[in-house]
Amino acid sequence: MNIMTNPAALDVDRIRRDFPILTQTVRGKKLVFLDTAASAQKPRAVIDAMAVAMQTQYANVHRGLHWMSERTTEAYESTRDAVAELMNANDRSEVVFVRNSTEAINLLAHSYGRGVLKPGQAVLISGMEHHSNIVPWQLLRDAHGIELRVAPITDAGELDMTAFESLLEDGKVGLVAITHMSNVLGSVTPAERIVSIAHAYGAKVMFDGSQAIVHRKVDVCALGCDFYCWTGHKLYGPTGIGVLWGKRDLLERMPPFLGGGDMISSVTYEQSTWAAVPHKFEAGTPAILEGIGLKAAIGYVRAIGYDVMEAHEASLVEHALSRLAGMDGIRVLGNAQQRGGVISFIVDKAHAHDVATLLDRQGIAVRAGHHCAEPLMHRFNLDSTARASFGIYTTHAEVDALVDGLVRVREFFQ
Amino acid sequence: MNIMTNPAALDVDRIRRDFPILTQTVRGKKLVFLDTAASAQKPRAVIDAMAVAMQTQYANVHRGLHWMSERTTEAYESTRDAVAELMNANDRSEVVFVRNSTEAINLLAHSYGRGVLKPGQAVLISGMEHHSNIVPWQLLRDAHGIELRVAPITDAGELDMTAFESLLEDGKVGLVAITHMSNVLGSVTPAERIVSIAHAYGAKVMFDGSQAIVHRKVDVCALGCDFYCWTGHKLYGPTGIGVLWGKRDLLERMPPFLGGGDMISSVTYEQSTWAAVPHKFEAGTPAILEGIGLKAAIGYVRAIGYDVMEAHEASLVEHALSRLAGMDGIRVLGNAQQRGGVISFIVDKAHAHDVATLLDRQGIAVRAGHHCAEPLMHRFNLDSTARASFGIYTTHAEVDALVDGLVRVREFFQ
Amino acid sequence: MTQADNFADLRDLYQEVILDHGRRPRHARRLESFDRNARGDNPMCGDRIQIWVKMSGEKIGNVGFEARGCAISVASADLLAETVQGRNKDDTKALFEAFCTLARTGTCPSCKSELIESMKVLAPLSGVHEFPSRVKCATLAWHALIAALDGSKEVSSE
Amino acid sequence: MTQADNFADLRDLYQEVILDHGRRPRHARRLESFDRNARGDNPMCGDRIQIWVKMSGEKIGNVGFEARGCAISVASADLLAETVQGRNKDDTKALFEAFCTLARTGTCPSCKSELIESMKVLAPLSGVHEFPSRVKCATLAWHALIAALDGSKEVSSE
Ligand SMILES: Cc1ncc(COP(=O)(O)O)c(C=O)c1O
Ligand SMILES: Cc1ncc(COP(=O)(O)O)c(C=O)c1O
Repeated sequence: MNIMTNPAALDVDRIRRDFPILTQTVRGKKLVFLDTAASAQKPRAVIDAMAVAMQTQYANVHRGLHWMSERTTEAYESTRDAVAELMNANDRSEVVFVRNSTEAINLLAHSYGRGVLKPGQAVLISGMEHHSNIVPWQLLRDAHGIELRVAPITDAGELDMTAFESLLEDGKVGLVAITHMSNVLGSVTPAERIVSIAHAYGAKVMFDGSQAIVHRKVDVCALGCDFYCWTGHKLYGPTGIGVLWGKRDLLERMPPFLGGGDMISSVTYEQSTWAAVPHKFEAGTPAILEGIGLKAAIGYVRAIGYDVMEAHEASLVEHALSRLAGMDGIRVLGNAQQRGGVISFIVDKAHAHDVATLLDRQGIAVRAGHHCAEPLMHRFNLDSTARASFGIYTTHAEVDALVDGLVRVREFFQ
Repeated sequence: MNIMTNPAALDVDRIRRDFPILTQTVRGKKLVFLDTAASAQKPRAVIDAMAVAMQTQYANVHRGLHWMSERTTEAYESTRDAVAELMNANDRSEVVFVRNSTEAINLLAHSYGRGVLKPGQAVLISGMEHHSNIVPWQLLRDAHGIELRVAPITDAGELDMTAFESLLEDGKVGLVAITHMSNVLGSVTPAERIVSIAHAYGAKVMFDGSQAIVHRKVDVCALGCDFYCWTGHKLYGPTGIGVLWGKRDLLERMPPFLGGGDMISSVTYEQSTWAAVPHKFEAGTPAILEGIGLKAAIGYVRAIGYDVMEAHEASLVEHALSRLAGMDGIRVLGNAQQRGGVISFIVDKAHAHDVATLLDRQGIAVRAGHHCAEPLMHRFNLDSTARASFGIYTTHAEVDALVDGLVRVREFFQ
Repeated sequence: MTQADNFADLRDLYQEVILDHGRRPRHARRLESFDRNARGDNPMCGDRIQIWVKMSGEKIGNVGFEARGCAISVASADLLAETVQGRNKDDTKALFEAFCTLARTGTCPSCKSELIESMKVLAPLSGVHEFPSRVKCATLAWHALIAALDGSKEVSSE
Repeated sequence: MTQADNFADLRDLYQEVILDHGRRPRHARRLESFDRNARGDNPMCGDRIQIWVKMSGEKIGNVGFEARGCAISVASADLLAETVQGRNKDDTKALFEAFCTLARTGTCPSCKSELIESMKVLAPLSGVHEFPSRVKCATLAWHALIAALDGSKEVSSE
């Protein structure tokens, strides 16, 4: 099913009807939800899939020989196929389910970092990472003697490719772990170039696609990367489930991370052996209901189509940037060539928290703070920004509401 | 609300109406779900709580300054209070949310095991642990030089307390990690005695309460233990959320496990500092919807009351054991004095898998296999058993259906 | 339930021939002399099989096995032993593929004609396709056999 | 929206006195000479405050602060400086408790009578109780002050 024929013309009204929460009011005002980058709202398809599973078809998976367990296993495991298809992975066994992007990166830092990288090697991140793609590598550095390098970004909020390459030149970098799209600046990084440069210097590449996969078609074969992670709740799916995709041979070389049920082949007290990938990395009862919900989310997104979503967001971003540019005392952070539906800004004389609260008072939900990216804030000599972020249900009228709200904030703080 | 006044007389019919799935048919037969120990079915209260959150009140938690985020944070964080109350914890900050018991134990093995225990110390488990409480300690042993000791169990399926104590005598055991109720034998371990002996030898105690908390009131203050973990999906809650409770001073001494958003106090490339407990251990976007569902599950269970649930299950177990005892060619594994609603058995001339399949053909869901407890199987010279397990919605008639089903299995395999 | 119970509802999976081979396998023995052997494990349920193969030239001469597992896995190993004798490696792999299709789907529409006779012998196992978790029981021995022919020592069916 | 807009809907939290103290804090300076100091961090939002206290005997003589944060946190720090002068440690703690109650609930019904005057000064901040995530902004300076009086150097409000 393809809802639209003209990719530029997403029928937003129709989409909005799929999201029951959007009819809510907040503090007596119509909800204008511009915090989708933090977590997206859920379409009825996702809500129903989870509820129906609990109502009609649920049991623990993988080990049951009975009907309920077999059917639930099929439903849960079919999400793996849906993810593999979504990302154009070669093999469903390359899809590891985790709780969220944060766990995916920690898994990698533990298993690849401690199990494959050797002390003296380095991990290279960028200057616009989310804490989730900084702290696990710091913990690795401190525990395992892996150097942590940071590729700087330009004032425009783009990766400095010359500096990036020079940090790879000594051949010590074993892994590049870098965002595919900044959750603060909206900048989309040049993924293919990053991969080809990194590979030329012998480094593997992991992308943090937490934001990117919400806005762009991700094709891991075309990107040529080695690992790619994302988090279900930002792609209109439930909380509690995320994805680490990895090339099969790499996953096979990695030791397990968490131990327990489902990830073993055999257990004796002396020694245990591990299940094949991906199960080796999935210890314990998985997020079954969340897997079922995630499949519905993927189906929903694919039915709309990435081309349509991307065009819709591009037009929202263009509209927002041009309206904000016309405003006195508002400064947008970064102006990358390639960007998705996330805009950070600061307001003269008004702290970001006050901006967010005053907007909230008008029913407009934006985020304010360091957005789990303190080092990036420091890079711009800031402590915090306000951030508006868009989803498939965001309208141009909501962007206008934001601008109107900001006019009032400016006036309020003179 | 207390539904019953007479604890022995749970109104099962009324309870069953709360679980929509129980009206399903399987292979044309009425569903008889006796696999609750693997994962419990979900009452409407849980299904609705999650759906309503997604429909009316959802956003990412902890960082939002807007209404939706604040209300969702309140809802999610109030689950921590509900858990603290359920377990009689001193302080809500002692409740750490994890994905499941497996992650709880891995967290402990990483953070307490690598961060507090010293090479040369030992961890003591029992001979009836789930793989989730074996493998993480093996990984710790192999990576960190911690000895792994196993306290044997008796033929009756009880912990051998003499042997247990003697394994503590040299004072090397830093942590006892032991089940509070076996998922295979149903045996409930003597938790208070375990704690007092272990503490006398200077060892801390963690209970794996994955099964116990479904069947018994757990009071961590009364038990006197140091850590206690369980998993939401077995307590009629959603998948994707579990609990590690720990004494505050111990949690504070432990280094973080996963790094990322939400668990930090401040981040610079050189050094990051950690949030206070419990957030130090909760990296990334948590299982928000699952937390909301878990609170509903806790509310549901408490409204019925543990005394009522325990009495109901005791009467089911008594009925089942006495009927099975009357059957030729059926042997029940273990006969602990203290036991919950889990019964493992083997059938003469019929492999457990065949038993499960033949029962399934009659609509009866039991589990068959090693139940993630291979070493325990070996202890009894078995590879697998069939297992029937009971919940609040299980009826005496379902136990009879199981017995009738087994009569047919016996005949079928002569 | 009574003796008159004809178990019709249970027979879709457990046909008489399976019960018979499961109970009294003809080939359940370690071969004294053999050319190939392998072990197969199904970690999810604990089933385990060891298989020994005596070649006669390029062809399979004789097969023996020891199995720890359910009626399906034992019967399947036994029927395997009956159907692979006299086949070379390629023939055996073709039969293996056909059998896997049968076990997964209940039929094997595109079976090569030279397999038809053997497939008739294996047909009683087709009922497993309705029980996805039991498909591995039926195919474990086959995986072990192929591993033995390929010179691997162990195989894990997951 | 127009100049005529009277912002009534926004004034429940940002009363004029808060905007004024937020914009032009009277006590926002590092004290040259001081007896106690501490730093307060709100890691969730990045707010940070440093506070210096000059004692006069057992009582607070003078308070200065440097804040990086929102209007609420700056105004709150400034109003703190105005209300704690002349109080000893116990009095200050009592006022702190009363203020926390006010910030969390919007009122402080059981306030001791000797606090009433100070609480009137602090009352404009009572609106934060409707914005739970902003309560910490209002209390951060107070946590830092108490830490300073107790001799701790750092406090993190979470
Ligand atoms: C005793 C026991 N421990 C641990 C677990 C693991 O629970 P989970 O799979 O939810 O992590 C289970 C259930 O599978 C169990 O019964
Ligand atoms: C770029 C980026 N990376 C990582 C994350 C972490 O995602 P999660 O909190 O779901 O683990 C986020 C979102 O918070 C993000 O935007």
